[in-house]
Formats: sequence, C-alpha cells, structure tokens
Amino acid sequence: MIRVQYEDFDIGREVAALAAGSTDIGAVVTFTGTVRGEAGGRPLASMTLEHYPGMTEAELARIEAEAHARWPLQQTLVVHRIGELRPGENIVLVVVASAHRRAAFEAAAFLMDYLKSKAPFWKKETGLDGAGHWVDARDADEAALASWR
Amino acid sequence: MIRVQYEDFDIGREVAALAAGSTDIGAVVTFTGTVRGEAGGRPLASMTLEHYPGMTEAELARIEAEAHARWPLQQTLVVHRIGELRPGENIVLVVVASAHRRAAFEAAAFLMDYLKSKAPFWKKETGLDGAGHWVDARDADEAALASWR
Amino acid sequence: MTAPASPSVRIVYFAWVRERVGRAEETLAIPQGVDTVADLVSWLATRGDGYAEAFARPGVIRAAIDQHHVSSAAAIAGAREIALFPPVTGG
Amino acid sequence: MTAPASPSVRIVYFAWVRERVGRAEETLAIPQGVDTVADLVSWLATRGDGYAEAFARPGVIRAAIDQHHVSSAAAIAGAREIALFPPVTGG
Repeated sequence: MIRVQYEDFDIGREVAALAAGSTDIGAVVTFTGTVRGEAGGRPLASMTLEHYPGMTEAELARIEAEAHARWPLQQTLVVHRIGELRPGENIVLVVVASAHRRAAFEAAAFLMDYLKSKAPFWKKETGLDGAGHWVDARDADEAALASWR
Repeated sequence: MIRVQYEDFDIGREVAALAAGSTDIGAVVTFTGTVRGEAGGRPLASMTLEHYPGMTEAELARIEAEAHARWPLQQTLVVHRIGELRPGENIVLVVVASAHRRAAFEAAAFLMDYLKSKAPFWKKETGLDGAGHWVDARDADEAALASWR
Repeated sequence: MTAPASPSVRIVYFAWVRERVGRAEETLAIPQGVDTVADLVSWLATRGDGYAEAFARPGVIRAAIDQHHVSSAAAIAGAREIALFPPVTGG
Repeated sequence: MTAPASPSVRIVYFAWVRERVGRAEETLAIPQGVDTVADLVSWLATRGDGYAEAFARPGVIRAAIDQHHVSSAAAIAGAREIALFPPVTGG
C-alpha cells in the first residue's frame, strides 16, 4: 500500500491496521525517517518536501512490487509526507510484515534504499535565518542501491 | 532500555517515548515479533514464554551494550513479553533510533539475532488439542549469529 | 511539401530546476534535431537566463518520460510529458 | 585430617529440563570429581528417572554459571548458581 500525504502518521495504528486479522505474520519491521534538528552543523527551522504527483505513486508502487517479487511478504506499506515539516516530525514510514524476520528486515531496508534513490521527492531545508537550501543527493544512497543489484 | 513484562506494548507509544525531545534522530527501526496461528502445519491455541529472571535482563543489557559499541545509536529499547500469548499477539519489540538508517537497520537485526540465540527465553506451543510442545531452536538462528562475528 | 508540424510536449520542472526556470510546467513545440533528453536539456539552456542557470550543469539533471525514469540518451519521440529535475532526495 | 565439606550449589532448571527433572530449582552438595558443567550433567543423570530423561542427550543441554552463558567444559568451582536448560527460543 502507498500513501503520499500532508498529515502525520501513527506507527502503532498503521502496524495494527496492516496486521489486523492475519495470523500468518511472525515479523513486522518498520522504518521511520524523521527531520533532524540540524543539517551540516546549521540549525534547521523546517524542511519542505516537494514531489511529482502521479509519478511518485507510480514509482513507489513499482518499488513495492519489486520487494514482493524478491521476498515472501504478507503486507507492505509506504507512507511519505509532503509539505513543510519541523525538526522531530515524521517524514516517511515503511512497514513490512512477513512470516520471518530476515525477509522483513531485508525488504524494509531495500524499500528505503530504492525509495531514497528512485521516488521523486525533493527536500528543501530552511535555516533559522530563513535561508533555503535544496538537499544534495548523497553518493551513499546510490551505492546502497547498487548493493541490491 | 530493557523490559520483560506480561503486558502488551504499543509500538507507536514506545517509539514516541524513545524519541521524545530528541532532534538528533533521523531514523527509527522497529522489529515486532508476533505469535503465528500455526506451527509446522498444526493450528496453535497459544504460546507460553518462560524465562530466567535476572539472567534475562542481564543478558539483554549485554546485547544492548554490544549494539551501542558497534553502531552510533541514539536510543535502543527491547521489550519481551512472558506468559501465555494467543496467535496474533505481540511477543517482542526492538526499537533502534540513530542519526542514519543503515546503523538503525543493522543494529535492529543484530539485536534480534543475538536475542534469539542468547536471551534465556523458551517457548512452549499448545495446540488446539491441548497438547504442549517445546519449540526447538533453529539452526538458522545460530547461523545468523555467526554472521555478526 | 510542408515540413511536419513540430510536436508539442508538456515539460514539468521540480525543485531547484523549477525555481531557476521560474515555472513548474509549460508546453513547448520541440524543434527538429532535438531527439534525446540530452538534446532537450541543451536546447532549453538557450531559452533565457533562468533556463541557462537551471541547465548549466546538464550532468546533474535527471529526467522522466511519461512518469518513468530515463537516461539522458533516451529518445523523446512520442513523449506526452517530460520531467526534468535534480537527483531525488526523499525518504 | 577430614575431607573438605562438599560445596553446596543452587541448581536451576528451565523449560523441558525443568519439566523432566520435576522441579525448578534445588540446592545440592556437589561430590568430589564433579569439576565441570559436563561432569555435573553426567552426575545429575544418575539421580533418578526424571533426571535420566532430562539429561539423556547431554549435547543439547546449555548452561549458565551465575547468569552468564558457559560451555560444557566450564569449571563449576566457586559457582553460586548453575542453570541448565535447552537451547533458548525467545524472540
């Protein structure tokens, strides 16, 4: 399942909804990405998430389908927020439910690596001084992606 | 932080409590282990968790300290339930908060692998027919542990 | 004999590409000889100051055609929507 | 000259070891010559039917001394509490 939204999410509620009624799930792994309070030593006032409506959902659905093709998974969920977020706020949630922990861990890490390198989101940081700065893509994210090939 | 308890836990509340007031956390990974509805094709009525009071907490604290020695982590939490649990119920929760996702994923998987092979818990399954059966340790868990050495 | 009409394509921009170009989208008639994403980026860079600034380093520009990632060598013939943007930074 | 008093040690059992032995804990005087965990397991196996059943396959028995995992070759001298149990299955 894929959701792109302005609103915050509640990890416990999302996991409960995903697992409701299933007794073939033995392992649930979640990843939550949050806004850090500083970037490159500079205190942050906020972070604004821009995205490409339509392609974002299509790309996340492709990433999700790829995870299901690679691991035996009961359920997956990706929630990504857009708009202006403050330090400490949630940005992204990935939930993977599987019968076994190894598949759940691997698929969750895979989803995050692919999301970071493929999903069309862009972050703009705004400092306490009001100056805006588009976040640069990290080479480490491309390297993480390559490790799954 | 380590807790051994009969009561259920709420993932969202545990994560919120762990991250409260921190703005140096960028990534939170959780693992939740739950009781599956069947074991070896046999439908399950319940699963009972026995533990070694005192050593359990000591062993979990040693595992947690080892994770902090290996990765830069802001916070870790291990909650393990004991007593009689029904299919679908939570057994164990691991939460790892770090500045970066790679450390959070690796440390959470490490904590689970060590917990599975080192923490003194024993599971007894009770079938729908009332017959009890102690769960055998899986060779895969020992192999998972060896991979961290 | 008349030359075929130039095809019109919707171009969308994101993040600092959008900011520098000064608009989020536009529909443009693509001149003959502009066959690939790389050609398109080179041509757009000639369209004025904002464009020149947006596309000064073509190597960092990423593209999607009809909402699928493509390389700069991808042909744009038949595209309905071409997106140009910096490397993504979500998650 | 008198022989030194046999040291008394608290022994605790878990899971099916506990069920087969028929008790969760006991304090025993350890005879001379019982120096390691493996010796202790062999000696316990001679103490009656439940013990014999619990310790029939000594290779699967795991042990902790004073709440630290130890191997079957570990010396038990000085131990206050020795735990014997099957491989753990938590998580």
